[in-house]
Amino acid sequence: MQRFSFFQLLRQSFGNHVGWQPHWRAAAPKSSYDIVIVGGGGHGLATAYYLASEHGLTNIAVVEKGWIGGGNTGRNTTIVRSNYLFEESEALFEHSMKLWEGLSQALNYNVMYSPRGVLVLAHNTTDAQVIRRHVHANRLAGIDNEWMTPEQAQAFCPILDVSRNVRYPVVGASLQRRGGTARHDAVAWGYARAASALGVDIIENCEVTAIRRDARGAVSGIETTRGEIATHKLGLVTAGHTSVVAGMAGLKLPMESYPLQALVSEPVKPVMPCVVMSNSIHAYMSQSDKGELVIGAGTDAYTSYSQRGALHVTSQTLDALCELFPIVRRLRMLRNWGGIVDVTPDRSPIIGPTPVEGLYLNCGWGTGGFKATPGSGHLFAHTLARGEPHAIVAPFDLDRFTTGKLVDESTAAAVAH
Amino acid sequence: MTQPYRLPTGGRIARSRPLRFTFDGRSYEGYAGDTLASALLANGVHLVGRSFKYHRPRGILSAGSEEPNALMTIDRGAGRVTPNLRATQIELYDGLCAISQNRWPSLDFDLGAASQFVSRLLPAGFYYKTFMWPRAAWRRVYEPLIRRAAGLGKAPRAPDPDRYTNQFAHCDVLVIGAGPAGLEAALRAGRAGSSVILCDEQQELGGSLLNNSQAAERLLQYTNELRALPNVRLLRRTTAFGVFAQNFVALAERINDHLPASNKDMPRESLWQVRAERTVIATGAIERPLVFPGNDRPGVMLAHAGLAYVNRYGVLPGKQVVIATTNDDGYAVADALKAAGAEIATIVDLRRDETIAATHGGKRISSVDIRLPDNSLRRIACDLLLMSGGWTPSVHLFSQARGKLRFDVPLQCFVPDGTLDAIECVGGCAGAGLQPSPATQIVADGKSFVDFQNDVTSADIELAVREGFRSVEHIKRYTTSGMATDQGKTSNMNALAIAAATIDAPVGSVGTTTFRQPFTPVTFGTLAGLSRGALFEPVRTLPSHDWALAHGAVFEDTGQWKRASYFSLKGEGMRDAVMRECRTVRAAAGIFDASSLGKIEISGPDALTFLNRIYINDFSRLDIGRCRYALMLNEAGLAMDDGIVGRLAETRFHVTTTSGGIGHVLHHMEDFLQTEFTSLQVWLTDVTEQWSTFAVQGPRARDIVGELTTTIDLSPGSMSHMSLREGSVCDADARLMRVSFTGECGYEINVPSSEGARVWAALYESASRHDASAYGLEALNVLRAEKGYIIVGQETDGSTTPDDLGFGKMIGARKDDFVGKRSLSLAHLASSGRKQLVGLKPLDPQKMLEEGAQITLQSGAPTGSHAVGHVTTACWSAVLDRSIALALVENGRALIGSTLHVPMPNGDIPVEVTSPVFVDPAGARLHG
Amino acid sequence: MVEPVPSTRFTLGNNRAERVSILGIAPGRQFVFRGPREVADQCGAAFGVDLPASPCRANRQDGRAALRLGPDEWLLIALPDDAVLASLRHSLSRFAHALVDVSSSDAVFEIRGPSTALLLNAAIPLDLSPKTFPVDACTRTILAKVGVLLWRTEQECFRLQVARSFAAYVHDVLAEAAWGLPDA
Amino acid sequence: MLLIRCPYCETARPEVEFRHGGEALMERPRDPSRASDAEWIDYLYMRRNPKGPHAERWRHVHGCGRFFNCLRDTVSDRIVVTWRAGEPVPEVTDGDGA
Ligand SMILES: Cc1cc2nc3c(=O)[nH]c(=O)nc-3n(C[C@H](O)[C@H](O)[C@H](O)COP(=O)(O)OP(=O)(O)OC[C@H]3O[C@@H](n4cnc5c(N)ncnc54)[C@H](O)[C@@H]3O)c2cc1C
Ligand SMILES: NC(=O)c1ccc[n+]([C@@H]2O[C@H](COP(=O)([O-])OP(=O)(O)OC[C@H]3O[C@@H](n4cnc5c(N)ncnc54)[C@H](O)[C@@H]3O)[C@@H](O)[C@H]2O)c1
Ligand SMILES: Cc1cc2nc3c(=O)[nH]c(=O)nc-3n(C[C@H](O)[C@H](O)[C@H](O)COP(=O)(O)O)c2cc1C
Ligand SMILES: [Zn+2]
Repeated sequence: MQRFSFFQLLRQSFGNHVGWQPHWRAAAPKSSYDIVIVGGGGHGLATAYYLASEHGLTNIAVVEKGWIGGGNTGRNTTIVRSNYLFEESEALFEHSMKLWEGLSQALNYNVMYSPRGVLVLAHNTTDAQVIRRHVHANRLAGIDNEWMTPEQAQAFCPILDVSRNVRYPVVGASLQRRGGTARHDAVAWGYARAASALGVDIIENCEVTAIRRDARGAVSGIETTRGEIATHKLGLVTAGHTSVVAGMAGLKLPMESYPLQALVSEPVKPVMPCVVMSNSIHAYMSQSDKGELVIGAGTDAYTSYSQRGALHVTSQTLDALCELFPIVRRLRMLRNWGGIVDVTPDRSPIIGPTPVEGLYLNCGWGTGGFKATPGSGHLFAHTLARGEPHAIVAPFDLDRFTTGKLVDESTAAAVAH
Repeated sequence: MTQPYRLPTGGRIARSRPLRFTFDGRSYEGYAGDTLASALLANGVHLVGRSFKYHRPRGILSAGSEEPNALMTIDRGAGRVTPNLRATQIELYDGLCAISQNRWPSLDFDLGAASQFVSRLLPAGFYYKTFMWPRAAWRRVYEPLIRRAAGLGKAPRAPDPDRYTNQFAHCDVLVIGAGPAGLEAALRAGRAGSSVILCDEQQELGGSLLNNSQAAERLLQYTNELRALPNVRLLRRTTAFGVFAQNFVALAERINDHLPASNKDMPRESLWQVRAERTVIATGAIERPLVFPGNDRPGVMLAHAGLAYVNRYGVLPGKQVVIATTNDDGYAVADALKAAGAEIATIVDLRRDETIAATHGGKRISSVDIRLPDNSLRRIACDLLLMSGGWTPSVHLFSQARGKLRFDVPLQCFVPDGTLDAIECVGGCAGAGLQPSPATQIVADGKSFVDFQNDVTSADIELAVREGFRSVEHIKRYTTSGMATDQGKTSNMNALAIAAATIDAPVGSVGTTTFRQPFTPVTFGTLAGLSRGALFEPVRTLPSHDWALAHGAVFEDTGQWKRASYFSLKGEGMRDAVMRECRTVRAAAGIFDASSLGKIEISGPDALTFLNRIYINDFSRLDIGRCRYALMLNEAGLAMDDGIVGRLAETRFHVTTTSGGIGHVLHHMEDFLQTEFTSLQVWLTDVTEQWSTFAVQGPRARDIVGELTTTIDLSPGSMSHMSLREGSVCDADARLMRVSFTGECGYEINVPSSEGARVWAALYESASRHDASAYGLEALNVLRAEKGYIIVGQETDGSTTPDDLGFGKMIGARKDDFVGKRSLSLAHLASSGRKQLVGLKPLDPQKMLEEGAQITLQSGAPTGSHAVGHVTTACWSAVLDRSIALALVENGRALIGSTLHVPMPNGDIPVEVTSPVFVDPAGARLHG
Repeated sequence: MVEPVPSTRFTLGNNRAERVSILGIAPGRQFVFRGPREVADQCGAAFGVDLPASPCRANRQDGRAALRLGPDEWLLIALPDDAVLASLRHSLSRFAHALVDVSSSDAVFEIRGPSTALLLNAAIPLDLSPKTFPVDACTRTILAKVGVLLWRTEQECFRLQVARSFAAYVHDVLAEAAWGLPDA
Repeated sequence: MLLIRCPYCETARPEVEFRHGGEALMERPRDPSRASDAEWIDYLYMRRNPKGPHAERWRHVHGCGRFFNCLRDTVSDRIVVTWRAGEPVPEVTDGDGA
C-alpha cells in the first residue's frame, strides 16, 4: 500500500500527482471465497479489514451492488458517541469509540474523527431524568458523559438559545466530550483501501440476487449480477436492504426499512463547535469542516426503499432547529436526501448467526450505526472468523426476540443517533 | 463617471429610477430593474468574489440562478444578514448593501490567495492523506485551521426578525418556468378554463424572451393575456425547488427581499406546496462553460449572460470581446454585442480545432492565447471572453420526480426520456430548440476549472479516476465537484465528460449524479413557515391556568401542557413551597388541577369484554358506581399506560389515561377494536377536553367537596374508596370519583370544561375555609412516591412488566387472554432476577439520591461494575422528614432489608432496600 | 357558559380584514353519536335531522345539524339552549349505540370572507376548492400541528372546531397567516 | 407528502391526516396462549418488509379514525389501491388508487 503522508503528498506534487495509485483494487469476482461479505458500506468493509488484519483471513470478498459507501454510510449525519444507557449497548459503542480514536493512524487514512463533543439537550423534567440516568450509567461504565446546566451548555455552544421564555427551554444537557463526528466517505474508503491492500477483493457493481444452499440447507454460495460465487460463510451487512437479501435464504426478520432524511445548509464560517441533539424536538445538528450545517431528524412515517422522504418532515426538523438556534433561520438548505434505515423492534442491532448455517447477520443499526462502524466490523469479524459471537455482541443475537430479552434503548433513552 | 458601461439606450431597466447601493463599502448607482450583477457590471466592476479553496479572484459568470462565483452577503441590518446570495439574482433596491465573501482583509488584497502558491499540495482529497500526525493534532491544530479557512459567508449574529408564511395550493396545471415554453403552456391551459399556477424564479416573466429585444411585444401580449385570466395565478420570484412523491411540488416565493428595508408589512418568503393534476416543467436550459486554462478569470462569462446584460439590462460587460463557442449561438451573441457597440476581437470556434490555451490579466482578463489548428498560439487582447459550450437542459425537477434521462449525442447532454404520469417537460428543458454542440476536446494544462465554486479542476477529476474512483458518485464526493451551493448547474456535464473521457467510457453510460432538492438553496425560515415561537408547538393550558398565574404558580411543561409545578407564596423557594404543599395535603387537604389527564368514554354492549382484553385487570366484578386502577400492556407484555376505569352503567365506562398518553392509548385501543376484536360492539369517545378534572386530597377532602354538592352522598358508607357517582358539583353536571394518588382520602371532580374555571375558583374558596391549599406537580410527586404509587414513564421504561411493579396479583388470572399476556410467558419476561420496584432509604436520612442514579451490590464498585438497578424517583419526604426513593432493583423484593450502594461522583451513598410504600402501608388514611 | 374564545372580530393588518374575518362563536350543544346505520336512522328521526349517509357531509335543519365524521360516527350540533339530549337518550335506549355529550370539548370559530379558503390553506393541506369541498362538506383534518373539525357552511364561510386547549394556538396561526395572506 | 385515498371518506387526503399502521394482513393467533413462542414472535416481530408492492395499514387518525389497507410500491411510493379493513384484497388494475 502506498503510504499516505505529508511527504508523499509533497513528492507527488512535484510529479503533478501522476504517481498516485488507486485507493483500492477494482477486483473482479473469483469463483470462490472463504467468506463473502455482502454490502460495501462502512460496516461490511470494516468487517473485511479486521478479518484480514486480525484473523489472517484474506480470501475474502466484499460484494457491493453499487459503489462502496453509497448506502447509509454515505448519507448519514456522522455523529459518533458512546453514551448509551444499557450495559450491553455501552460495551458495544464504547468498543467502537476506542477504535475511532486511533482509526486514522491504523488505516493510514484521515477519517477526520473529531471529538468535538456531543451535547444532548433536556427540555423538561422527563428529559432531564432520562439524560441524567444516562450520565450515571455511563460514569459507572467508565464512559465520559457529564451533566451541564443550561448556562454551561451555552458556553460550550454559544449559538444555542437557553432563554427560559421559549417554547422548549433548555433545562440542562449532557455532554460527551469524546463524542463528535467523522468523515463518512473517508471511513468507507479508508477501510476499503486498507482491506484491499491486505488482499481482500472489493467488488463493486455486483448485486447479490440469490443465496444458494446445499442439501442440508447450509449456505453454499451466492448469485450476483457478476456471476456466481461459492462460499460457505456469508455475512450480510446490507443495512436497509437486509430483509430483501435475507429473504433470499428464506429468512424473515424482525425488521422494517424506513426513510431517514438529512440535509446540509450552504457552507458558512464556523458557528457551531460541537454536535447538538435534542430528542424532544427531534433534531440534531453539527457543522462540517467544509462549513455546512449537517442536520438530521427522525424517520419518515412509513416504510420505504425510495431513498427520499417528505418535505413536511424536513420542515419540522428545521422549525425546531430555528427555535434552538435562532440565528440559523436565515441560512439556507443546500441539499436534502434520504437513506433507508433498518429498524428493529428494540432499535438495537442484530449481530450473529442465523438459523441458516453459514449465514450471519450484521444489521438493524437503524438510525444510529455510523458511530459503531469500527466496533461493529471488529466484533463481526471475530464472530465470522470463530463461528460464534464475540461476548460483546452476544446480547444482540437474533434469539433475543424469542426470549424477550430486548435491549430497548429507544424507550428508555428517548435518544436516537 | 457613473455607470460607464451602461448603454445609452435599450434594456428593460427603468432609467428614470436611479438607485444607490454599496459594494464592500463603496457607493455605486444602478437602475430599478437591475440585478446587483448587472449594476456592478454597469460600473465596470468585474472582481466580485474569491473562490472557496484557492481564493482566486472571480467575476460574474452568468446572469441567472446557476451563478457559481458571484456570491455576496446582503446586510439589511441586525439579524437581516444573508450570506451566499447570488449577485445575478439579487434585485437592486435603494440602499442595498452588499459585501463580498471569503477574503481577508479585502477582496482586492486577499491573504487567503496565498493558498494558490501551495495549490500543488492541495489536489482533490489531499486532506485524506495527511494531517494524521501527531494523533491529537487533527482536533487541536489541523481541523481548526481548515474550518477557519473553509465556509463561505458568515452566518448572521442576531436572530432573524423576518416572518415567513406558507400556502397549500391545488390546481389543474402547474407550470414551472415562464419562458416562451412555459408561457405558452400556461396560456393554453388557462384559455381552456383550467386552474393554473405559473411560477418563475425571476422577477419578470419571460425567461429567454427577456434577453431578446425583438420579443418585447410578444412577451407583453403573453403576460397581458395571462394577467387577465382569473383562473391563472402568476407567481414571480418563485422557485420550484422540489418535486416529491405523487407530483407534490414545493415552491419558494421571495416576497420582500427586493424591496427597500422600510417595507416590512409582509412576510419575507412564502412556501407554496402545490398539488396539481398535471405539472409542466418549462425550466429551460443552462449554458455550459468551456474548460480551458484560466477559464475562471473575471471577465470570462457565459455567452448568453453577455447577451442578457446587453439586451435586458442595457449594460456592455466588455468593449473588446473574444467569443469561444462550440455552436452557432456564439455567432448570434457576437452580432448582438457588436450591435451594442462592442468590438468582436475574434470568434474561437472549437469545432474548427481552435481552442483557448490561456488567459491573462490580474483581476480582470486582458488577453487570451488562442491555439490554432496548426498548434500555433495567437495572443489577442480583450476585456471580455464569452464562452458557449452548448446547453444543458434543466432536468433537475424532472429527475427529482424520478423521470428517466437519456444522453443526447448531438446536444452532448442528458434530456428527459419520455414523460411521467402527470409530469412533462417542454421547451429547452426537454431539449427542444437547443443548438447542437459537438463534443470538443478539452485542453487542460494549467488550472482549468470545472466546478468554479469548489475550485475543482479538470486535473482533479482525472486524479480521482487515477486513484480508482470510477463511479460518478465517487468522483463527485472525492473532488467535491457539484457539491457547492450551485450544485453543479454549470459544471456537472463538463465534469462528467472529463470523467468519461478519462475512464474511456461513453458519457451516457457513466450517468449523472443524483439530482436532489432544492433546485436552489431555500431559507430554513421559509421551510419552517408559520411554525415559530408560540406557533412552533401549541401551548395547552388548564382551566385553572389564569388562577394559577395569579397565585404564584411556577409552571413546567408536560408534553404540550403547561402545569403548575408549585405555588410560590410570598417569594417562597421551590423546596419550601413543595414541603408546605405536602404538609398541607396530609394535615388538611390540597386541590390539584388534573384536567390534562386523558379521558375516554367507552360504551357499547361489549364494553366490559373489551376492557378485559385491553387491560391486565379483570373488571367482571366491577359494579356500577365503582372504579379500579388499571394497567395496560403493549403486545410485548410491557407496561404502556395506566389509569382508572370507572363503571358508569352496565355498558358505559369512564376511563382515564396519563396526561401525555391519550393519543397513543386511543390509537392502541382502536387498533385492537377495529382489526382484532372486530365482533365487539364498542365505541370509544375521547372526552379529555369535555371534562375538567380536579383532585381534592387530604383528611378534609370530604368536607371541602361536601360544601360543593348536595346531590351526592359523600359519607364513607355510601361512597367508599374507589367509587364513582354522577350528580352535580357547584351546579355543574359532575362525575365524582373517590380515588387517590396521594394515599389520602380523595376525590376527583369532573365537570364540563366550560365550567372548569368557575368550579376551580369555588373549590379553592371552599378549600381555603378548611386550611387547604392548591398543590402542584412537585408535591404530587412526593405524595405519590411516599405511597409507592408509580408514574408510567418514570417507574417504567419500556422494559417493565406488571410483576416488576408488584402488580402480579392485579392480573386477571381467569382471563384467557389480554393484550400482552402471551408475551409475559416468554423466557426473559418470566425469568427470575428481573428488576423489581422497591423503596430505598439512604442510611444517612439527609442524603438525597438523584433520579437515574445507578445501584450496585458492593460499595466502592469499580468502573465497569454491573448495576443491579437504578433510582426512578428521589425526593424529600415531608412527613417522614427524610430522603426517600423508589428504584427498580434486580430481585429487589428479596433484598428488602439489605443495604445496597449508589455510586456518586464524590462517593457511594449506602441505602436500605425497603417496601415502596413509605406512608400508611395499611391504607387507614385512604379509606378513612 | 364561559366561552373559550371571546366572540370578537380579530383585526387583521391592512385591507386583509375585508377579505376574511375570524370570529369565536358559541359551540352550542354537541353530541357524538356512534352506532350502526339502523340506529343512526332512529337517532336522525329523534333528532329531527337525518344523519347523512355520505361520508364527510352535513345535514341541517332548524338550528340543528348532523355531521358525518366516520362510517359509524356523527356529530350532532344543536343550539345552546336545546334540551334534545334527554329525548335522544330516551328514544335510543333500546339500541346498542353510544351517545356522548361533548358540548364543552371544543372551541368554535367562524371564518368568513372571500379569502377564507385561501387563509385556511395556509395551514390546512386539504383541497378546499368548492368542487372538492362544497357547502356542507365537513371533515376532521389537520391545521398546522393540531387536529380540527372543518365544516363549510356557506360558499365563503367555514366553521372550524378544535379542542378548547388548542383554541389559542389555532387562532394565532390563522391570525399570522392572515397577516401574510397572498393576493386573492 | 403522500396523497392517500381513504376508503371510508372516499376522498384522497394528505399524508399528515394519517398514521402508518405497519404491515397489513397479519394474523394474531386466534388463541395466543396456545401459540408457540415461534408463532407468537412471528406475529409480534417478524415482518415481510418487501421492496416493491406492500400491503400495509394506515389509520385515518385525523379524519374518520378508521384503519384500512393499502397497497403501495415501496420503491416508488406509488399507492396502487386502498381498501377497507376486512374486505378482500381488490383486483389491481393499473389505475392509481390515490
Ligand atoms: C440520514 C441518516 C443519518 C444518520 N445519522 C447517523 C449518525 O449521525 N450517527 C450514526 O451513528 N449513524 C447514523 N445513521 C445510521 C448509519 O448511517 C448506518 O447505521 C450505518 O452507516 C450503516 O452502515 P452499513 O455499512 O451497515 O450500511 P450501508 O452503508 O448502508 O451499507 C450497506 C451496503 O449494502 C449494499 N447492498 C444492499 N443490498 C445489496 C445486495 N443485494 N448486494 C450487494 N450489496 C448490497 C448497499 O448498496 C450498501 O452500500 C444515519 C443514517 C441516515 C440514513
Ligand atoms: N439559444 C439556445 O439554444 C436557447 C437556450 C434556451 C432557450 N432557447 C429557446 O427558448 C425556448 C426555450 O424557452 P424555455 O421556455 O424552454 O426556456 P427559458 O430559458 O426561456 O425559460 C425558462 C424559465 O424557467 C425559469 N426557471 C428555471 N428553473 C426554474 C425553477 N426551478 N423554478 C422556477 N423557475 C425556473 C427561468 O427563470 C426561466 O425564466 C426554446 O424555444 C429555445 O429554442 C434557446
Ligand atoms: C456529512 C455529509 C455532508 C454533506 N455535505 C454536502 C455538501 O457540502 N454539498 C452537497 O452537495 N452534498 C453534501 N452531502 C450530500 C451528498 O451530496 C449526497 O446527497 C448524499 O451523500 C446522499 O447521496 P445521494 O443524494 O446521491 O443519494 C453531504 C452528505 C453528508 C453525509
Ligand atoms: Zn377517512
